[in-house]
Amino acid sequence: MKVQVFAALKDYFDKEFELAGEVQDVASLKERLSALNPGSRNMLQICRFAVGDEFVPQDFQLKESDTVCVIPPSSGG
Amino acid sequence: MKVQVFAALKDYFDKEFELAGEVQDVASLKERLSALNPGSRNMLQICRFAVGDEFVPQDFQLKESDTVCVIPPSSGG
Amino acid sequence: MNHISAEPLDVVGLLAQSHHPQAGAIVLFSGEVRDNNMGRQVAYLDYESHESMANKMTAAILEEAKQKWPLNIAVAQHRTGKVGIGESAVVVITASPHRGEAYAANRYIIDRIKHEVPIWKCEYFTDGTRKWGGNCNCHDITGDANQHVYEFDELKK
Amino acid sequence: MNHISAEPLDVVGLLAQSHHPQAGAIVLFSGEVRDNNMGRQVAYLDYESHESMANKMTAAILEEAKQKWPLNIAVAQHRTGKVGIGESAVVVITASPHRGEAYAANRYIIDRIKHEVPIWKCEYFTDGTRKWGGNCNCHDITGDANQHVYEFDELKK
Repeated sequence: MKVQVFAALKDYFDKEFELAGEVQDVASLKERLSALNPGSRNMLQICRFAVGDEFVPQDFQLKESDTVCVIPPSSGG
Repeated sequence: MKVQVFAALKDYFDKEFELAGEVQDVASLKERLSALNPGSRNMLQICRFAVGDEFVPQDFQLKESDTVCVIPPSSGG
Repeated sequence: MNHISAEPLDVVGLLAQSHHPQAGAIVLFSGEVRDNNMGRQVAYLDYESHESMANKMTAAILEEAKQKWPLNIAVAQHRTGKVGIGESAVVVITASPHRGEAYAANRYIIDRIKHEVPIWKCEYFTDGTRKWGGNCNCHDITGDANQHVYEFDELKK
Repeated sequence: MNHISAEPLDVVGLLAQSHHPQAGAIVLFSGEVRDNNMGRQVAYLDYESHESMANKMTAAILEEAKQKWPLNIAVAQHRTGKVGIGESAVVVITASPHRGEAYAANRYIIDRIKHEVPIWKCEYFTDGTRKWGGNCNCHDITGDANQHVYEFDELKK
């Protein structure tokens, strides 16, 4: 699947990258990313995840064709 | 003394006029004006009075040389 | 700055000038003339003021706001004369490091101006009649022409 | 209207367009870049967004504000990219018949944008360092990234 990260997460991951292998749901994706880059773990814990411009819950089932956006807490304004 | 009135009071008095004779204080002035034009009495009861750009109390002693402004409740904005 | 203006208020010009390197929040209020009031069609308003008192009192209100909140900017101007529908009758601009203070001070300034400053509006209706209007009637509640019930206080309740 | 803009926000232009014959009160908020934050000298900010989500979410917030208050106008735009000191990063304009609603809706819209909409700032300091910053940390209090503690709610307490 494709993963897009934003803001501070770009200090840990490429802005956009392919993640090979099966990832069942959002919770599993979070674990995979934390394992890939342990420094990002705390940040990932407070992120929201979105597919197709909609936020999705931790148990959201992911498909190989999905693009998942990892959304840190907002800091606009 | 000289009297200046504003806003709705101009429906009862000239905008600026001379008031002949002695007027002891603001309370007396209010009575004189109410007697002069009874329709203005209710309005005068809720007005403030000013001399030299400062609001003055009911017992403020007036002088023949004073210009007294009669200030209805504000309705700006 | 003259806080009372017989000329149209330059609202966007005043906003364009309102920047400050320490101000993270700018709040602008513009009170504009509506085409209706209490169910009647309004043609225009005509404002009158006791100019010298209105000027001094507005300046004093801005000073008091600056004492209460850390403001980088506090500006207010009120129009006199004939003001058409959609035109600005009064503008207040506040700026502060954070937004809470800019909003609170802005509300404080306009509420005090409306209740206290000797400015009066006469509504001219489309049917040709006119009415001196919208007087502050706090004295009905407080029994004192110098005691007001301010909206910014009511918000806290 | 695109609520996310990579170009400088035309704050005065947006205000100039914001008139409505039934609107007696216009409130504008502009969030501008300060030259300091937490005691450090700021050179400029750089904002990033998830543009499509930010656009939809801002539109939804404006819609919700219109459901809550009788607004004649509700506009919001947020800047992305490099924003210099004194430049506007975000602008919110509300208009309503009476001023209470315009102030309340304005505050509601900016608070929700700041907490919820996927936009992030990176502070660049004059010493050459940078910091992704000022994140909404409501999850520390609520334990849920979707539950926020809004300033407009705190005001009522």
